Amino acid sequence: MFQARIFVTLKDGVLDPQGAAVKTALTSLGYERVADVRVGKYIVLSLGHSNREEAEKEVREMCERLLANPVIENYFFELQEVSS
Amino acid sequence: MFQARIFVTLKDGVLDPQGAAVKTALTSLGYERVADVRVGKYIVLSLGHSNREEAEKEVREMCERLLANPVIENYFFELQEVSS
Amino acid sequence: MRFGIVVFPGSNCDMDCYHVIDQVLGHPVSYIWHQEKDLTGFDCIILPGGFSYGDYLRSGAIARFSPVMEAVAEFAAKGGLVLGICNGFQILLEAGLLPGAMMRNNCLQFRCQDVYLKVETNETPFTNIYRAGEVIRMPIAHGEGNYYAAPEALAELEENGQVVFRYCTPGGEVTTEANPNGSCNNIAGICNKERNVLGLMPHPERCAEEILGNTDGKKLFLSILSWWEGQRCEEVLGCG
Amino acid sequence: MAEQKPLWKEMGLTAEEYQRICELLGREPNYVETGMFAVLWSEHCAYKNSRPVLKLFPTSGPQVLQGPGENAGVVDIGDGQAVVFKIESHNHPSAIEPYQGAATGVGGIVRDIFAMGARPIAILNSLRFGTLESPRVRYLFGGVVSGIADYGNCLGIPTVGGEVYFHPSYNDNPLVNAMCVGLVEHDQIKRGRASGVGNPVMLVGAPTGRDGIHGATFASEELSEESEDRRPAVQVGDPFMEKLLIEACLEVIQTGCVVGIQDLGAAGLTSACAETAARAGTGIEIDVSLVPRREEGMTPYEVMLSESQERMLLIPEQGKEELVQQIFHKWGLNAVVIGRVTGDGIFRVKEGGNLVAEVPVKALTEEAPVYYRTPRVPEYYEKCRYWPVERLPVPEDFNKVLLTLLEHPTIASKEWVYRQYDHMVLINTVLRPGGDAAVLRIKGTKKGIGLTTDGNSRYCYLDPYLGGMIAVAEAARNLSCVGAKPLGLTDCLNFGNPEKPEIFWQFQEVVKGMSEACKVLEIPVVSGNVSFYNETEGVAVYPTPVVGMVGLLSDVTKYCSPGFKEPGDHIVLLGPLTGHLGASEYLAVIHGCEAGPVPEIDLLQEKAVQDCCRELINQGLVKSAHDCSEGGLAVALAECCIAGGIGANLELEIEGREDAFLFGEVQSRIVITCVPRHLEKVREVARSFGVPVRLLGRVGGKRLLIRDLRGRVLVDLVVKEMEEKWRGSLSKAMG
Ligand SMILES: Nc1ncnc2c1ncn2[C@@H]1O[C@H](COP(=O)(O)OP(=O)(O)O)[C@@H](O)[C@H]1O
Ligand SMILES: [Mg+2]
Repeated sequence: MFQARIFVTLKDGVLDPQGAAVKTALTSLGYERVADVRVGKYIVLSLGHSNREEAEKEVREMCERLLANPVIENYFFELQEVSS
Repeated sequence: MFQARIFVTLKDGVLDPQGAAVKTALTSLGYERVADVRVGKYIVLSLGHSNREEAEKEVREMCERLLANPVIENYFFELQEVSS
Repeated sequence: MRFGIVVFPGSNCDMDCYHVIDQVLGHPVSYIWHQEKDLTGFDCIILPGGFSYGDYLRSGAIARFSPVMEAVAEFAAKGGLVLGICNGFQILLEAGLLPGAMMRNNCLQFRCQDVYLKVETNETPFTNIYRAGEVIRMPIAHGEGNYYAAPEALAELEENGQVVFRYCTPGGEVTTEANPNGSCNNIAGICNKERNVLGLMPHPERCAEEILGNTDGKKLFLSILSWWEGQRCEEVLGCG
Repeated sequence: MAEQKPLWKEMGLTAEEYQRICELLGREPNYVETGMFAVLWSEHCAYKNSRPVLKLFPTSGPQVLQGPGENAGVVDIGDGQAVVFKIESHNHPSAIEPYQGAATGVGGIVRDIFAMGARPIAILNSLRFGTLESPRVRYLFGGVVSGIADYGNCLGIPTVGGEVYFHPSYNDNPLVNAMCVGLVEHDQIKRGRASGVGNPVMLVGAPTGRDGIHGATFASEELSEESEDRRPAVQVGDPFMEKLLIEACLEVIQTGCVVGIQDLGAAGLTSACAETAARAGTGIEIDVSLVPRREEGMTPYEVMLSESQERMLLIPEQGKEELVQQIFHKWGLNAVVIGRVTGDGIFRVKEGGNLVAEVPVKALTEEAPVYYRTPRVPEYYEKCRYWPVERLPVPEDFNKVLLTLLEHPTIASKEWVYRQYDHMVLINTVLRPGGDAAVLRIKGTKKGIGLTTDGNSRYCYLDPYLGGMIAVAEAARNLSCVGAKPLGLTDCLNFGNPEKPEIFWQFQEVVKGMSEACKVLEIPVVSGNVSFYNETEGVAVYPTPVVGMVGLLSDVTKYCSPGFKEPGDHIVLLGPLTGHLGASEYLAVIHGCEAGPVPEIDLLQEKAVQDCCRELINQGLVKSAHDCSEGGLAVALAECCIAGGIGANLELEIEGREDAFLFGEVQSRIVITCVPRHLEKVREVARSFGVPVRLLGRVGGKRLLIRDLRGRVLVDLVVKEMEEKWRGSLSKAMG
């Protein structure tokens, strides 16, 4: 069994209004050393796979087909074996 | 300079409609070994701090005050030194 | 002319489109459940507004995998008219039937209000009875209408005259202030190269009756009918 | 060792109540049973402190098809059609988690409406917050509004109206009341009744999790430090699930096989089963092991008390189980038989083969305790009433006063709020938010309905009896201004702790005042909700009755809006042209004083003014109409100018203080306009209703110019400038 932790972020160059808003909010709370904020998605999948390669292949597929939109987003993921 | 990678997730037991919808979608796409999906937030902060402890303390504060909603969410983060 | 309105789980402007076609235009129309795979007999397919699958993850992301979408792609490839309104536009983008992607409004809030639009081209089946450059008023209601396309893609859209509607001031100026969501080049609606697929964020079905105080949207539907009449005329009589 | 609190006390029951339960059962209740009694006998479910007082409301009328007691009230609008509506509070959850609290509040009230078989066609929201200077209040306000927006928008039900007031008494305890309106054919009206012994009991919609266990008891307590620890009680809403649930339920109802249907709200399965059986006079037996779960290892107790959202209880005819399941599966939803209707009046809960609870239905419902509290007039009452407001100085610069009032969040435009709500979906919205009331057309007919919510809590604090009257009168007046005849009302009564005699007094007086107004104006109460314990650290919110009202326009094309229309139109006041200082927003904002007598209201006069206004609209004599409320005549005139984008020129005959005249909140007044040639006719109609009528001036120009009869300029402001202050205020405050 595996757990996949997937990170989906906006591509560099795509404006991130949410990140900008969070940055403004943090600055106004006095956190002035925050130079940049990017907000993305964190998706955790619990997988019933027993084979790492297979799991990896499928997670990649899921990301490309559904979980990220390649026009605006990048993704990467970490795969971890877990005991059931 | 540091980079903080913050992960905000719904507390266990709190309904995650997004996760449920994504799981249904993945299942109907044929990924039947996906047992569970949780969707959270992934926030990356670029920090101007030079001191790790200080950075850590401030990130924790930002999470509690703004970035996570303690009523329904948990958070954790990783701090990494980066060259400017 | 026969219209079909696709119903995804979470569609909510399906009934509104139905009403306009049935009661205002008086044309045959039926709902198409998202599991349907056969679109024969339809002349125009509408993907209505709403929140398909709750718009969880990204708007339109899950709906594009509905069985009906394959049929819609085929239908479009054969030249059938496809109109995506609001969530329908988002689904068309996710499905790759139109280029680009939709992001959250730059104000980070849902916006429901009237906007002014410049009809950039009347050379489409959806806009042929508007004047090119005409300024019209239409309601929007969305949280993710911030249209994005990479610079090359955007240039291509502009070059091909695929930008159909742009947010503007009541006087017709295309300004940042007139843009309710931060979309690239103030884009409110685009069509494909072949011009038979249109996606737009504003809701023409919400301004097609006198009692609602605005009929600017009715012309979009009338354009479709007039284009259809023209087509049929060509087919049947070989005229045109 | 610290003494362990007994279980029943832990769950919020009193010693006497527990005693009574033992008597009713003839034994001690077990753990699950104690929990069931605790929630059903909570204030939230049992109305134990309010029931005797609520009896004062008139609830009948020829148009009433269903009064209080069901999931929502129903009134006839002709042609075999009816409107279904109800308002409900979600104050406590919203104070803890504003976004989800408000969202689930909308979800809950919408379920009440389609539980009656009606398609929901509109949502309204009545909100009260503290002052926007506080970051916490801004967080609450922002969160509540986006929670309402996201939920309603996703459902595709337009949020067409509401109100927002800001006052320090709500700093820690905001009020979030949501109202839903549905449309139904008479023969499709459903009720929450578990009738027909042997009929299956089905649970449909979302699976059950550990959400909000004991939410009902939570809503029946004051907020304190400890409330924070109860945070896991907060539920998360899933509007997508609810949308599917609406469509599936309405589709099943269409088939005609539904005997009873009930939403699962506070106290979840326990209350849904008990209430449906009680209404039908039957019993019910369910097996918790059949309930679809979201989490593992849930105990029967947790399943029975879970307040997971987006679930309904359905009682179809025997043999129709598969039909129901087919429809629900099509929409991707669960529909599971969990039990059946019995004839023995017992609510029996099993887990597989084991009996886990067995209680007479009536013991849970009808036998719930009723408390007759004794009222006491609070000390502040006399003091505030006789406070010499007339000694306050008259300001020099009325322009400045007017601009300050227009910019005050309570009076300023609420566009920042309602532009986040989809208020047009379903394409019925003829008059959008921002007017006195929303107007919706009824497709396929000539008819329209008007919708509004109202309630001025300062009046209710200073004089609850008058305040209650005015709340009803103002709601009706708002409807009359758009041309709709009031049909019925729903109320949400938000008060502090009713065990305190002063609070109970406020409550009782408000209800008396409302009842009196309902009788005279002939508007029955058809549904409602009470929210007590709106207190923080022992301090109560202002007594806040919210009136939600529905009216009928027989010809929707005749609706009227507040904005001035054309230069040259005459501006006419229906109702008295006098001044009054007490209890006004003006005193509070400009002088920091909340005191003085509340404006008197003569209900017969009120009725005449409203009847007259509607008659004028009906005859097509009126081009605009707007009532005078917070900020008085001057603010009303400014709003008419802003809405119309045009100025006005007026000459007023003023006696006494100018400020009382310009900004005082005298009741029963409507500003209308008409073309000059209709003026005589307008006068004639007004006279025939016995309504004072006075020509104030003319529409035109770019400024609002108000002079007295001697020609002295009192107000002279450019409309654009007023508009900027008024429209920009909330966005500015919210950043
Ligand atoms: N929370 C809200 N949601 C939707 N509409 C609102 C809200 N608050 C105010 N409005 C709109 O603004 C109008 C004016 O508000 P308000 O000044 O409080 O009205 P009134 O004093 O006539 O009751 C309301 O009738 C309503 O249409
Ligand atoms: Mg009003």
